[in-house]
Amino acid sequence: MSTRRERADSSVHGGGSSWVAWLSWLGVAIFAVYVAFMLAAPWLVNRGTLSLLYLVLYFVLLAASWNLMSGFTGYINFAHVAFIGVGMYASAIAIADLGAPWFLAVALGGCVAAAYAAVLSVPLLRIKGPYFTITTLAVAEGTRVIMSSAFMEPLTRAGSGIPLFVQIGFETKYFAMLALVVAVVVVTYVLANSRIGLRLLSIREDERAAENLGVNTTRLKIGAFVLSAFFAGLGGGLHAMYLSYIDPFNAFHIKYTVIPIIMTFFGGIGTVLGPVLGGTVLELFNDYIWAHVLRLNLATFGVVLVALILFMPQGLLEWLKDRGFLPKTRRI
Amino acid sequence: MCSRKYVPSNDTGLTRRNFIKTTGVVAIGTAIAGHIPTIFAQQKKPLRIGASISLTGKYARSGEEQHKGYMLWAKHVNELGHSYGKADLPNSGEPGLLGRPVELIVLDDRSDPTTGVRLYNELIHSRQVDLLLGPYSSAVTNAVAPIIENAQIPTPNPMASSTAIWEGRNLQWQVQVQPPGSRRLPGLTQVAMEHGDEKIAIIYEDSEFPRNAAKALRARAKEDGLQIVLDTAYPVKITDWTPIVQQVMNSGATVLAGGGYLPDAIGITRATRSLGYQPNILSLLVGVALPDYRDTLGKAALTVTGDADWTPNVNYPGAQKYVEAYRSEYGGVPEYHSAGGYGAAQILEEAVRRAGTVDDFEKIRDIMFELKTTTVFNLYEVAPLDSPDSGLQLAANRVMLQVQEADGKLENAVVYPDEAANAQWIYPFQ
Amino acid sequence: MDHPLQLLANGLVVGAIYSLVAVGLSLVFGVMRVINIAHGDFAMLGAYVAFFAWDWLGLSPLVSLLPAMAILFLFGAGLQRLVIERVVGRPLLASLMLTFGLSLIIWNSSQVAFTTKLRGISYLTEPVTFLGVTMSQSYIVGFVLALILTGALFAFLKFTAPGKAIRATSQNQDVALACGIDVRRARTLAFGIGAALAAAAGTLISMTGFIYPYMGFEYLAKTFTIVVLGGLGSVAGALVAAFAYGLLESFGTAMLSPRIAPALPFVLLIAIMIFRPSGLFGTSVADR
Amino acid sequence: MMQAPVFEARAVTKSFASLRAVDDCSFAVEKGAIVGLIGPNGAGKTTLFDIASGATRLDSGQIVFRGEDISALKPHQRALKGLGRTFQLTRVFPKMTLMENMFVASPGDHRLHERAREYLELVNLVDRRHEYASDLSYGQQKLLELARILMLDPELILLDEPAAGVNPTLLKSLLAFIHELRDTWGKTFLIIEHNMNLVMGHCDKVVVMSAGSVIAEGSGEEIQANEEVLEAYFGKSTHPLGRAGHGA
Repeated sequence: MSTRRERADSSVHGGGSSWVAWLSWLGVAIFAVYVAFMLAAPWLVNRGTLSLLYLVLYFVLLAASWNLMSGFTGYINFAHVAFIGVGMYASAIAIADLGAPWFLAVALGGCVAAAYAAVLSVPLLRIKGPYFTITTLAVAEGTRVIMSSAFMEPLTRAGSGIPLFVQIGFETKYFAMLALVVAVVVVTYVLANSRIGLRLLSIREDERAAENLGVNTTRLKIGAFVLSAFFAGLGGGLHAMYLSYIDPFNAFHIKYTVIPIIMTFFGGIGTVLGPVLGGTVLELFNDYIWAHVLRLNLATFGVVLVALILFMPQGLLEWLKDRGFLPKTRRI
Repeated sequence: MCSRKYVPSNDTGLTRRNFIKTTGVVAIGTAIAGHIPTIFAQQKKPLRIGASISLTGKYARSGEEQHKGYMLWAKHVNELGHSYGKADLPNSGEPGLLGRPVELIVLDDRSDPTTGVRLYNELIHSRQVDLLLGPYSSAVTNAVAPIIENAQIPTPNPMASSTAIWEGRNLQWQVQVQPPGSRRLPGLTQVAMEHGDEKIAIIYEDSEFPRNAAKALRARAKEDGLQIVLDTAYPVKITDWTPIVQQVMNSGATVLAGGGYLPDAIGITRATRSLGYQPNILSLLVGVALPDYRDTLGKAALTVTGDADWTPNVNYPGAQKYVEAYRSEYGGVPEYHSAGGYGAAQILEEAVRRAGTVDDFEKIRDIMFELKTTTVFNLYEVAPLDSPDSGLQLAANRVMLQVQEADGKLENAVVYPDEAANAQWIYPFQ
Repeated sequence: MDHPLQLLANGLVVGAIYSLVAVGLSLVFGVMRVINIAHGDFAMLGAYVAFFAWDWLGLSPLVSLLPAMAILFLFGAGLQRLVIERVVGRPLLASLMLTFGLSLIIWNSSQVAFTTKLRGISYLTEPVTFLGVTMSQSYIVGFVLALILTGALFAFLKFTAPGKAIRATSQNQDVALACGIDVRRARTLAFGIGAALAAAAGTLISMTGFIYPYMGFEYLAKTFTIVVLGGLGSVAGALVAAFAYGLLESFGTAMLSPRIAPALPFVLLIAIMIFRPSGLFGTSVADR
Repeated sequence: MMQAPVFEARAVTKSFASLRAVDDCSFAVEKGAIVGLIGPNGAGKTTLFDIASGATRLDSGQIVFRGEDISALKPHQRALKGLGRTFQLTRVFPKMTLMENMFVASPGDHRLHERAREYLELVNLVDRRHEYASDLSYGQQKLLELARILMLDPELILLDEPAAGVNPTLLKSLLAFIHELRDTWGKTFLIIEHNMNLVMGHCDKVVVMSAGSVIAEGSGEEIQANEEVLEAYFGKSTHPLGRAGHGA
């Protein structure tokens, strides 16, 4: 037993009792099964269902990338759609104007979004609490306005939008999205189990105390923000090809900030698998209700959301952990 | 390029059903909007026609009307064997389309292109509908165009006026039913010139369709020798038009044209009235044709002009019966989105009947592209398949309306072109 | 720049309507530390009350303003008691998500109940000219009413016992509790007042613009910017920022371009955030 | 054994709006000493701590640590230089385990786990190392804070009211711990405290602040005999802030 205990201690997350250290591989196993299913899906389901699974993956990616910043540091970022949209634009422009191959365009989307986040982090990360949240909301709106302003028109074509006909198969887009999801979850997992991850969490817990313990909070926050934006930009860049038409109104629509946040909230903020679980369950549910509640589908979603906040405030994963169905570990 | 490896023609059996069982949430629903009268015998397999329409969100108002058009068409086909004005088509005697009852499968895309793409994939591959009708709005139509191209299903698009969807793209499976955005506000510059106006201001919402309209308007203004003293887009989602109309007023323009959708038309009219601005012509896109415009503004709407794809007093075959049917089904006077929906479905109906089959998509498609006809909505003729702009609408036209007072009631009078006009263009704007 | 007085008047009128929405949002945040995403929907509901009073009963919106406010007061207070009270003290995100859910329920149901038809009240539309400034009577009446209502709010907060209770709760809940103030009641009251003011804004919008079920969201984005500019929780700050926003739109459109003016408030916001991270009038909630 | 000062406040001044919270304040803390910082409420003690740890910028003056002016450094830089602090109300990371709390503080990976356990053992919390910090009692959280600071291997530890809210038994072990750290590890302490018995009984030197200024400095006996201090505490002073409070 004692050797097990040592092993539990030797990881930075501190584990818990011995069986927990063993069980914490459960998360890895669950995710492996999830990915295996998604990999096999194109041979199991038809294209219509596959397009649903694609959207599930897209929302999981958005939720998980949001979680990288906000889940760890507690800075509730409402500008996520700005990075998604900027990624979409960078990728669409690269394809439409420069004739870039699709994977380079996607990579460019990620990089431009990351660079934009780096620039924004200078004024934004000085602000805390509700101010940060609302200011980021304004930043997202401002990004939309600026992208459609006269200055940017030569590049973005403003309200005319950018039509795209990308000649890659739907399965390619699907597998690329799956690859991005795996990448962001692995990054989250590594982070959650590293000292850097602990320090990010300490910002969420108590930023001033963290500073006084030698944690360079500014650098960490910028890092997390840029990383989060990078994945959002990659996702947006790839999704541009799914949409085949990009315009500012839809590229910067606030629901692409709010829905991923709700998904993360539902699964469990600051957890590894929370965004995966929340994104998957809620998108499937979402898909179910437009088919069954034609006109009141959004209200139905609202009712579920309200019930969730009132009765499961910590999210599904923490709820399961509290009831002993899952070990209390940061690996899940 | 797009692999069709997984397109379901024969993988629909156990695997799919198993998946649905395991996830437990995937929607395989019942039909939502089909009206299948009992006159059909049980053995006739319904003809399932799918569409996603914006029933919530930004475009809900117009999407809802389009939906009504679709539903009314399905009802008439099921009851009469043909829609209004199409009684002379082959097989019109028996109820349904080619004897099969029509079942509409309409889903809500929430005015969101992402959802629209998902829904067309769902309709085509999971629900395996027999035929498709287009969504609402240029944005969603643009996003779903590649899906429909890949699936190779002939689809008429009722409410996408953007020409960019078709121009230079050589689409093979989709046709435009609505008059293109480039032919907006007909007669405006001509009337202005005849009355000696010199200065025109063009303001428009910064999105695809109004930009398209403004571009064409700009060209015509130049052609007719008008001086454009203000030419600017304004962002979407604004709630107050006063500052922009103030700009127009300061520019000294005697003609104000542009806008965007219904909210823009109401907002610009309100601002114009509030500032006491008196141009000679106030001409706005989309909104003026809709009853909401007059209901909201009351007398402030008087003598404002605007264009319409369609008006309730047109004399296309079946149009008046359609207006009556709409009135008894939903109450009120239909507006062009519903007529557009009805008309687009009529194109599909006619192509299918002439093809005599619902299974040979290429035959239906070829007929749809070659067809020259008139629906309750408008004239129909599109650029041929081998043209770079294939599917672009060529024949449909617009009329100019003016809000006028008759017997103490506000009405839309048709004032241009002369052959369609039922009233004089009141000049100047009062 | 032509007609500076006219631009000033345009900006002030719009600013006055924004202020009615923003002041309530800021008040609610101050008292409860809740950012209410459904706040714009209160304006929408108020607008529909006024509209139906006009359409069915022929009531002038100036008359139906009071019942609209009363109904939304009760609605808001009830919602606060039943649902929102339960997330007070929880992390910001909980209340954001909760009120977002409420917003979805309210506007989607409204869409089904009221249909998607755009509506508006055509009332006092004749323009009048004064000092070279031309404006519809409805705009002027709206401006004056907005001023009266915000004035009344300030007087209420300053001079009445419940108003003082709200201010005390806003400044320091623990001290307020220690002073024997019924903090829960203060919160309910503040929320109801916020909803009533939003309803008033909605009524005015039904006269000067147009209304539809989704409208709340369009106004909310602006209101958020205003509330942060003024300093979260600061009622006076929200008022000043609302007028600043209106003027920025009016003058920005005239002096720069309609394509640039909408970006100005955001630029201003970022600038202020760099130099005064808690907004113009904000006290230090930044550390919370 | 008093040595060269490890910490010095030199003419530190800080104003909030019109209030001079800290006014030309100077004193030194010698290496290996336990120094008490006392004064009525509002005297500027916690503000001085905030200035020393970098949470608040000073208007003028200098903070010197180990002979170096650190006034311009950020809080985390000061912490890494060996200046640790605790807070008046504990600031543990509630939803992190004790071990995780410890790990945040350490600048390097050297003997991470051993050291964390060692320090938790010192404060008798090692058995609870996998529990969330929020499960600890308030007094235990104070001990955790102190143990956590040690991960930085600090030269100087600023303690803000370590005794407040701590029960007598825990307080005893806390004090014993402080002495042990000083005696065997050579740590230096600067302690804000209202408990006069604690200050007089355990501090080598006492610094008295009133209205933002240092009004007295010396051993416990000297301070107790100081007229000005009595005035400041018992309100005979004409200074408006002097009436603000009194002692423990």
